[in-house]
Amino acid sequence: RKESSSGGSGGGGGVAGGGQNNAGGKKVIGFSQMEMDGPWRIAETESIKGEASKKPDKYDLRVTVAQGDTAKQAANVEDLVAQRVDAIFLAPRETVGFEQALATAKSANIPVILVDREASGTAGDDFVTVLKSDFVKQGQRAADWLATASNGKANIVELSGTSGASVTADRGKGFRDEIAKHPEMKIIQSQTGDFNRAKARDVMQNIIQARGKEITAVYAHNDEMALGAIQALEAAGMKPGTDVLIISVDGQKSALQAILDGKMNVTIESNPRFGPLAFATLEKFWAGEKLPPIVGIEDRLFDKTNAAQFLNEAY
Amino acid sequence: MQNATPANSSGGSTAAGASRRAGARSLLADYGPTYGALAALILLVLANAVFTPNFADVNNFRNILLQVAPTVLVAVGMTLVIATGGIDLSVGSVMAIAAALAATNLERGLLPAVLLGLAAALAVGILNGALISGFRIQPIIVTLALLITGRGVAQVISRGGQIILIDNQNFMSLGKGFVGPVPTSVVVMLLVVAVAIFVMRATSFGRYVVAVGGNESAARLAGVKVHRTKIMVYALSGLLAGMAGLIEAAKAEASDATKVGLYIELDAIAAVVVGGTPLTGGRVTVVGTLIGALIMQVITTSFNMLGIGFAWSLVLKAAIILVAVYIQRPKVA
Amino acid sequence: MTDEPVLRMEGITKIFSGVTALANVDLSLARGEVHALVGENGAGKSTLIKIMTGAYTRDGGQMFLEGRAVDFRTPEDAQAEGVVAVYQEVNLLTFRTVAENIYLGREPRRFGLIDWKRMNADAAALLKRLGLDIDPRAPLGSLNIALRQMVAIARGVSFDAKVVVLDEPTSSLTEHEVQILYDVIRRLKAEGTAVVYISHRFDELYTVCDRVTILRDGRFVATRPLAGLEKIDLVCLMLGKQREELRQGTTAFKGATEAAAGETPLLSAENLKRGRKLNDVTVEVARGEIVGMAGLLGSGRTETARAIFGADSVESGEVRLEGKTIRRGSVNEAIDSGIAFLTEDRKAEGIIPELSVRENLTLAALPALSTLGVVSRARQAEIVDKFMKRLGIKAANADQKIRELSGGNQQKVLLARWLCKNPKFLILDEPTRGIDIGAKGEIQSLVGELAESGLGVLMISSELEELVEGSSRVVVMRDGQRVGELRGDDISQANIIRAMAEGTTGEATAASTATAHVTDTTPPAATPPSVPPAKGA
Amino acid sequence: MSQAATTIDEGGSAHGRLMRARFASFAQRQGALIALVAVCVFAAIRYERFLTEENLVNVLRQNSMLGLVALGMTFVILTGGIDLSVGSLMAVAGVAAATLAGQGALIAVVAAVALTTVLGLVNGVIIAKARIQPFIVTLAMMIAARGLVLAYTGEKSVGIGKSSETLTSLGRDFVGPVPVPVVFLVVLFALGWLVLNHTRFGRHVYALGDNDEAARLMGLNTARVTIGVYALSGALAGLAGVLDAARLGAGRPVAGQGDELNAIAAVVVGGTLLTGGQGSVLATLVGVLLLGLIFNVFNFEGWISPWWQAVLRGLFLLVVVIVQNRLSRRK
Ligand SMILES: Nc1ncnc2c1ncn2[C@@H]1O[C@H](COP(=O)(O)OP(=O)(O)OP(=O)(O)O)[C@@H](O)[C@H]1O
Ligand SMILES: Nc1ncnc2c1ncn2[C@@H]1O[C@H](COP(=O)(O)OP(=O)(O)OP(=O)(O)O)[C@@H](O)[C@H]1O
Ligand SMILES: [Mg+2]
Ligand SMILES: [Mg+2]
Repeated sequence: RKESSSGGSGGGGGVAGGGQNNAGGKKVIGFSQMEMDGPWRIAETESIKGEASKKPDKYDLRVTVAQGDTAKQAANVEDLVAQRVDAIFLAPRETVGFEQALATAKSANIPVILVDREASGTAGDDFVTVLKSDFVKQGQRAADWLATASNGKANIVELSGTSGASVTADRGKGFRDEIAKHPEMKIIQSQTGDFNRAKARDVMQNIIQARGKEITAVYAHNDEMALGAIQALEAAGMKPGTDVLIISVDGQKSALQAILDGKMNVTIESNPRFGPLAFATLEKFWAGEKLPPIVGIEDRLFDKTNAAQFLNEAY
Repeated sequence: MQNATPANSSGGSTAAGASRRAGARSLLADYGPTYGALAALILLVLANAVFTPNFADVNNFRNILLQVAPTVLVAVGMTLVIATGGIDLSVGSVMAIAAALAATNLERGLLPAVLLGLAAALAVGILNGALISGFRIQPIIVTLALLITGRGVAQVISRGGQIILIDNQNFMSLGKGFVGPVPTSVVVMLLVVAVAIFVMRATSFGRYVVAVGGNESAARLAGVKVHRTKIMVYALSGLLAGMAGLIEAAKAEASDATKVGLYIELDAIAAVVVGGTPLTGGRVTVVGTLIGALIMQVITTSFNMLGIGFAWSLVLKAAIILVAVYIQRPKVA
Repeated sequence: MTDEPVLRMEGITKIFSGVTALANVDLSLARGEVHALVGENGAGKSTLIKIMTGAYTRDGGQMFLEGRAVDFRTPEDAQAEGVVAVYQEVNLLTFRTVAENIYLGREPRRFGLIDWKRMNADAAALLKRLGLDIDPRAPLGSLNIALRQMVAIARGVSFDAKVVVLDEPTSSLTEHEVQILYDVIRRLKAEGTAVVYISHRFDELYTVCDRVTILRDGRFVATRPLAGLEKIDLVCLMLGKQREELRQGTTAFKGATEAAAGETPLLSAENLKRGRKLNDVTVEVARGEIVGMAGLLGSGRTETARAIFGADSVESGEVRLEGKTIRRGSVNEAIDSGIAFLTEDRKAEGIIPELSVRENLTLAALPALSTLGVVSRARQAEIVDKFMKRLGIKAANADQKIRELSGGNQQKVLLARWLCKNPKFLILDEPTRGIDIGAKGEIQSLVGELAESGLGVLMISSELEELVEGSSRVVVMRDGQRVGELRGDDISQANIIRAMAEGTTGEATAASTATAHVTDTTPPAATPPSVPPAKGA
Repeated sequence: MSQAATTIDEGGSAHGRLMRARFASFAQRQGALIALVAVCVFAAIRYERFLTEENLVNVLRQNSMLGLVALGMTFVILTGGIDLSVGSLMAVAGVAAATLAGQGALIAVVAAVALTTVLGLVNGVIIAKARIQPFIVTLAMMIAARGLVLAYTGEKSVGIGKSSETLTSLGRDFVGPVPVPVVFLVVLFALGWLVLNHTRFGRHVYALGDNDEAARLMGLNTARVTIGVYALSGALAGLAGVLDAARLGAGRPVAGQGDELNAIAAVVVGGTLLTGGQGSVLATLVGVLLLGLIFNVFNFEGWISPWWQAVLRGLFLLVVVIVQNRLSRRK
């Protein structure tokens, strides 16, 4: 893998966005991924890798993974800057924590495009733009769906994501803000399931023990936990999907399957396939196009009506 | 042939008499449960029975056992390791390796998949033991290295960190099946605990474990095969972690290489020390470990049932660990 | 000297988890006296001085320093008041230098930082004054046990203390170093320091001590001036016996039998070699024979024993038991073929402290006591009972932790660990070190009995009486080499000392098998060549 | 005369052993140093931009927090103890500093460090007075402190905000060409070296790890030393947490997770024995940089999947420790 050493590094100080590191016309692109646990993150990384490998003569992608640690990820960005890559895709672990890393990139004239989450700073200045998956909105949509399906009356168990993660906070907030509009919708119990099926199953089991038939809906911050909750409900002799409505976020294949099996009601897509959008945005930037501060990615909603249709393309 | 010098006769008879009297007591004192931990468990259960609605319920007790099973399996192995004065941080990663291997090989049939998972777990355990005993490197470092490496290996096996779904009914029965009214994994857990108690109480291997933990060079000079004993405990720890990994996967109907067994080493160590096996080695109580694990599980369960945040259960667990160990610490002059 | 004692302890009581180690013990130390503290193993001597120096807290009684009631909570307190101890086990810091060990806690400082130069110079001066040629900057761990003990003593005397306690200081010292110690004690005495001297060696007590306090089973028996107290009476006081009850002779051996000539030896170890520590050592022991092994400290006796037992790997040489060769460096094979080894370091290599007497006693015999790995409790209990009785092991019961036993009783348990396996050949390395006279006699007569019933014994000992009275032959070691052998009437303390010192055993061995080694041996002055010239001692 | 001869012999062999011991401890330090140099040479040849000032400063700054934690850990490990709570204490300090940022940088820093010093002190007091094993006490502290900081923050990061630039500058600014955290790192390691080798406290740290019972019987106030090292470890973890928060502009309740193991690994890789009594702070610095450089190399490569990175990292740790061990056992 000789090509990975950055050839012709001193390629002259280009203007912002200009390639300083074009080894034989190739652009070196750094991707800073926050972590790689779970299908969603893997799908996201694969999407970006896949897009880069479509044009092997044009892009040379370097992926760094931060093991879910903001400090580590900030360091990774700095490492990419030190290598003088031509552009950075940053999937930040959380909003705060990247001011300095972004400043470093800026001073080295390396454009940064934020992927899937925001980081504090100004688009067009601290970074190019955000390709956003709106986690708060995902929570809202889940709540909306539930409000309609339950006629604004539900006793909800919330299985939240890993403590301290910003998605956990966002998906919780969006959901709560929305159900606050419906006085008869209550979160009767909320507990972390660590985005983990097995853990969620155990937690759900205990909550069922405590609340039993009171529970009319489960909102899980991701599909894996929803699947764990379904197992717990079935083990307790309850009928997920009918007795208890199951709503979650992600749209992974096994969740669509569960919807088809009637055990789950709906999952809000959190589209991980940022690859095409990211590169297209970068090209636009290099072409000098004006970019909006936020480029949204489309999140679909999967339920009984469309699950079969998208099953095969789901990750 | 005067065999008795003056001082001889006096001491002998008292010793012999007393030795018989204390025979039964020793069963409990040396290898049995520690009453402090047992009392704490009973207290916790009673308090919950009163204050936590629906806690005192057969179903709930079954759930508690079901949930604690993987931790207990790992903790039993950890108990043996700790009794030799070692520690095994790699157990969580070993669980992930076993789960991943079994899950990715289920199409070859149940038995090959399960055996493959367990064999890999055993192999990692043996590797731990061989490195620790052969190269004489501190257990905490060897097993830390395998904790890091092992997790990576499990993810590689899982086709790059994918969640591997399981749809083999027979395999899943390990996590969901019942033997009579008792869940299969609980039966496995109880069997393992029973065998471990028997091994530690009644076999020479059990004594070698504590002898090695108590004074390694003395044990060696008394003919104890120290290397073999150490390799055995790490191998057992690996094997039991492997079993726990399979049960976790069967329960979740999926193997998630990044999540299976994450941080379980800390739960297991906590269970062991709360149960009364000191980290210095040389003493052991398997029943204590079971009790320790149950204490931790009851806290988790009741906090889940009461809807108290996970953060607070951490604080309570920390307090329990400290208090339990404080009560059971050896008396010093 | 008759005025207020420097230190007075009254009615001291100490209870260890229900067991009374000391009950109502008095001790009074006059200025400038050397006060012996004697008693059987487990009588409470070490416990008493640990209370005196704040290492243990007392459960009852009072203590007065120069008439003032004191209560030391830690050794630090005691040191600050001038009460200093050199404890029984060599207890220093092996990775730290000699100077650091001596001045730990009192390091000289300049501008708040340690003044290393001065510390090393002070230490060098102190060591020189004590006649010790030790580099103060050497890590303690690079010294042998004897020198470490001397460093501990040097530390003890460097305090200018009012009371200095020496708990079995000589148990691992050479004769030369013992003489240095005597000089030190005399100097302390002259300076008005009170010295407490604990030892199981009566000769030493009579050489340096003025008065003696006797303890028995944790109780105060008497304090007497040593002058005029006959040894035999002292023993009687220790054991709580009448004079007539005691047998004569210093050891309990009955005179050993010599092996029949021409018989193939039970054990033969030939040409063992291990670096500089063992050089071509050959030992043979016949059935029923007790072969003594003499030598100065560090002469390679323990090394020989460990090599025979397979505890250390050797470069070359062969060990055969009953003609069958034993694989080198395999403890297990040695044990399986019937060799047993009682180590000299009880604490580090003998006991498993947290395990009970029962488990310690049967540890080596477990394979025989178990079927398919399962231990038979009944057979275990039977053996434990039998040997606790036979050896007179004093313990609350078989389930008491061995660490709670006194040194002598621990030693008996360890001996029983091997005896219950019915070994063919037994190596005893300092079997009676640090053991009281009662237990010593018991162990000695037991060894004699065992030999009579056919066991071959190799007995390493620094106590010449023990070797002289117990052995049928004595092999003498020096500098990792076998330098001679004495047999029959030639075995005498004088001859052994001569052999250890000069490497020749005279005409006694002229015809024996060992002659070859003896005559090959280079004269002592030439060994080892790399050593710098001696500093006068 | 024969006795005199033995004494000489001891003296002579003692001297020989002294030399060998010195060589062994040198080789021990060298083990990690050699590996460090090897990794640097490898990287310098392979990656053109490796030896740039920017990259080297990056590596130093990225590892300065872990370095401070490992410095405290070195003191603890030298006494034969272990401190598992440092990661959680980093989070406590970071969150405390971020929360107090409005009160002024000085107050925020001092209060945060004081808080973790007290928590370290609590560790030390329990270990020394209740005589519970350090592993267990600090494990409990690790769990409890994490729980408290998660509960306090509601599991969300606390932003420091633009108004407290003095605080964030601690993590971001430079003194000349050197980032502030690196200045802290260098100064504190130098101080650590001085304390360990030239003060009573430092020597007593070694004494305690060498043989605690002996140290006690020799009249050392072992409790004071024990409490001292855990308080120090708490303080340094706290400072690391503050710098981390300053650099990232937020106090994170999940900061430092797993850093206790990283710090222990760094100390051990440096060549300090976990049994205590032997080792040095400079060795620890080498260990920190060595383990930190691996990540830098992975980032330069940019194609190794995280799982393979984990495999390689673990193996590397193992190999260094094995080599280290072989070298040090040649004595
Ligand atoms: N830490 C302890 N815990 C329990 N019992 C103890 C402890 N230390 C000493 N003992 C008991 O106290 C008694 C006195 O022991 P001590 O060590 O003082 O005897 P000693 O006279 O010094 O014997 P020796 O000559 O063998 O050194 C013994 O019965 C011993 O078993
Ligand atoms: N624990 C030890 N650490 C370092 N060196 C040792 C140790 N034990 C023995 N030695 C050294 O090994 C050599 C041979 O010692 P060995 O123990 O065989 O002598 P010995 O005749 O049995 O003396 P002792 O009376 O001490 O048992 C000596 O140079 C001695 O200093
Ligand atoms: Mg004693
Ligand atoms: Mg010896």
